[in-house]
Amino acid sequence: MRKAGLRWVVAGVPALIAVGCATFPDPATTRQIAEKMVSEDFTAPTPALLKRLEQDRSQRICSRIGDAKLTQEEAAEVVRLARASIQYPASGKLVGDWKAGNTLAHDGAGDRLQGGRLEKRKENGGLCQNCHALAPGEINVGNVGPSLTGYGLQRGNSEAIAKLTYERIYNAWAYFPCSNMPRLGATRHLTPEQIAHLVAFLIDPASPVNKR
Amino acid sequence: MNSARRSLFKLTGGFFAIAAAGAAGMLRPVRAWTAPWNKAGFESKALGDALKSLGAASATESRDIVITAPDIAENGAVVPIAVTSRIPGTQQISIVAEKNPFPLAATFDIAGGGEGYVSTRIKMSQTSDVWAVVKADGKYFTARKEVKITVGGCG
Amino acid sequence: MAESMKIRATLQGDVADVRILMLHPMETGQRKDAKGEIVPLHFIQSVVVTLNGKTVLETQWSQAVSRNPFLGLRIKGAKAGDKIGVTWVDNKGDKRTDEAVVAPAS
Amino acid sequence: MPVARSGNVVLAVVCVATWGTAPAQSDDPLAVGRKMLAEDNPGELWIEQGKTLFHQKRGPKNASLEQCNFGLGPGKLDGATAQLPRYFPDTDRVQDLESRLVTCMVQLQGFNRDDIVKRAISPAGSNGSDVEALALYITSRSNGMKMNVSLSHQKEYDMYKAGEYLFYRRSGQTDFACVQCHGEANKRIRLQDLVHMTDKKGMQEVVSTWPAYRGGHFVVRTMQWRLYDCFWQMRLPELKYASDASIALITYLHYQGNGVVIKVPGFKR
Repeated sequence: MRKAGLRWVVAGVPALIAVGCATFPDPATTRQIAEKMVSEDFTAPTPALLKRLEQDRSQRICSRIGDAKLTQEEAAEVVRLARASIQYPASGKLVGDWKAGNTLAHDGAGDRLQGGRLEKRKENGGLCQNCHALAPGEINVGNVGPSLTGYGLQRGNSEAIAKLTYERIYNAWAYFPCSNMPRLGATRHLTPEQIAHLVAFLIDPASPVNKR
Repeated sequence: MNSARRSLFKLTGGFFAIAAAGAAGMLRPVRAWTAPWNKAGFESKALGDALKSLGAASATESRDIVITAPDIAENGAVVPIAVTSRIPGTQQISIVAEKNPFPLAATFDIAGGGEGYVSTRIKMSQTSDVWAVVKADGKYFTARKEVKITVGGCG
Repeated sequence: MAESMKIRATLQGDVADVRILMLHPMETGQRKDAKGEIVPLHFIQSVVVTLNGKTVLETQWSQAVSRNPFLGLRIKGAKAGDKIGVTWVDNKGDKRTDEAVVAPAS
Repeated sequence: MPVARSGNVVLAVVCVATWGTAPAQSDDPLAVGRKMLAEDNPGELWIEQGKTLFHQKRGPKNASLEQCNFGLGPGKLDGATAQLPRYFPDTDRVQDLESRLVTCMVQLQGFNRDDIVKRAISPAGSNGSDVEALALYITSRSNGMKMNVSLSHQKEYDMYKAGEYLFYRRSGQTDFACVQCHGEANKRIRLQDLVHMTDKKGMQEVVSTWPAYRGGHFVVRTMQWRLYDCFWQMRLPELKYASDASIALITYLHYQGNGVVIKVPGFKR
């Protein structure tokens, strides 16, 4: 690791000389510099909201620079933490109301911070439409995630599928460690009841997602 | 920019207080010009009335009118529309967004030297047919094209 | 406050391709400002375009024309150096005139 | 690690089973509109304003910005943006265009930094801020020139690496870092194309088109706004205007974009 002292000397003298000894900092130094920025360069109305920037263990493991791959051990730990995080609705019902789920899936708002204020919302939107194709023929849908059109048609609506679907939404990393899919339940973006509505939206034969 | 996003919905959603505003005397016909501002047309709420106000109630469809516009507009607040009329003697082009609460958006009177071409940008509240109404040698012709409207952004 | 109008006129054969950008809120009478108050209806009702002082296009607009409006047109029989004049008037009676010269084909 | 492996298999199946129904990327139904809007860009209306603001004597010190040094010498604007961010000995900081602009408005014109920063990103319905117009004018003086950010000073190397680190740093309730949305080609949030920023061409597309006219906002927005807005959308705390974190990300972006010809204002839906 480069001596901090040297850097400050370098900083003072003309770049010409700096060229000679300046170089990319090592990962530890980079992390130290960048984390200092994270702690100083963002604002939020409350300390609790500022904590959103703090990474949990899984987020640290999943923040991989470039195409650095997960080791088997790391992936196993992410999966273990994810499985442990999953909670089910108090009612025990994993399949809610597909109509409520439909609304949720098309709602991309909630919980954003602007002008020193937290976006006021009774509950957060599900964000699904931003990244997934949903009902057949819908235009205004994203493609960051795989299409969910016909999700139930392909898988049916058995209890096993309902449970799998619930868990994938609650914490996708239990199945796809470090995937781009937010851990919507584990991070408390959605409540277990909201997720049950989304499960219904995906597997209920009456849901627009499963219209042919 | 939350409010900016909201204003986008407002713009594309309801920007049509014109009838009320007109009653409130906020609209002044522009007398400076030869043609008076078509108050009746701009305040009509239905395609048929808008066409009537232009005198185009019995217009015929024409393949010599080309509407250049996106199949899907990313932003209903800024929908680019260009109209080219190859009909000889084209003297007026109007742009009408059928499903807008007040369909008639703009009328262009073309005088000596002006070609049968205009291009502008309009607000559209929802997916709708856009009509081009062309007046040539006193006769009226129309063409239409559907423009799908989606509200952009993740919010 | 940005420039209130930008006119580009370029010759293509004997046709002048004219492109006009205007700074105007084109308020719909529906938008609420930061304080939640309705911004009154305010939009350009008419634009007149002239070639060497002779009217070639006269528009009537509603508030459905987008904010910071664009107007494109083509004028037959124009020559490099010809004067293009653009005047708009809005529903409050505000008026603005700008001029540009037709540039030779680039 | 059997669970995750079987999980990955499931994912593969999902993709194979469903990619077919994803909207085609070819013959983009949005293309016509984008072209028409970009051809006549209202953003151009702000260039003159920025020029006027640059030469006007303003602020408590009643001075213009003509002595402002963006790295090529006082008042030298041609190509200035193309070599930013860079290290400035007088502030002993790496600065991007906007943070340097703020420095000059404070030092030369005597404006209060907090006031400028508070107004830098203009509110909805306004005709834009001074900083937005100035940033556009100054960047327009690099139009036609190639992005050419160099890393020579140690703090420039540090900023680049910190920016890269932040680009991949996941946090918050969406578990997002920049790369979650900008790491692959032909991706969209709803209908909005996401620039592929782990690809040089994609990165160049970004850094050569800001400041840009934002169709939905009817004003010119800057790169500082672009980054702020991403963090807003990620549900993360608000990125401080002209902060080191923002400059680190911009250093990373611009250096990757080196070689691209600058063309502003861009037009963004």
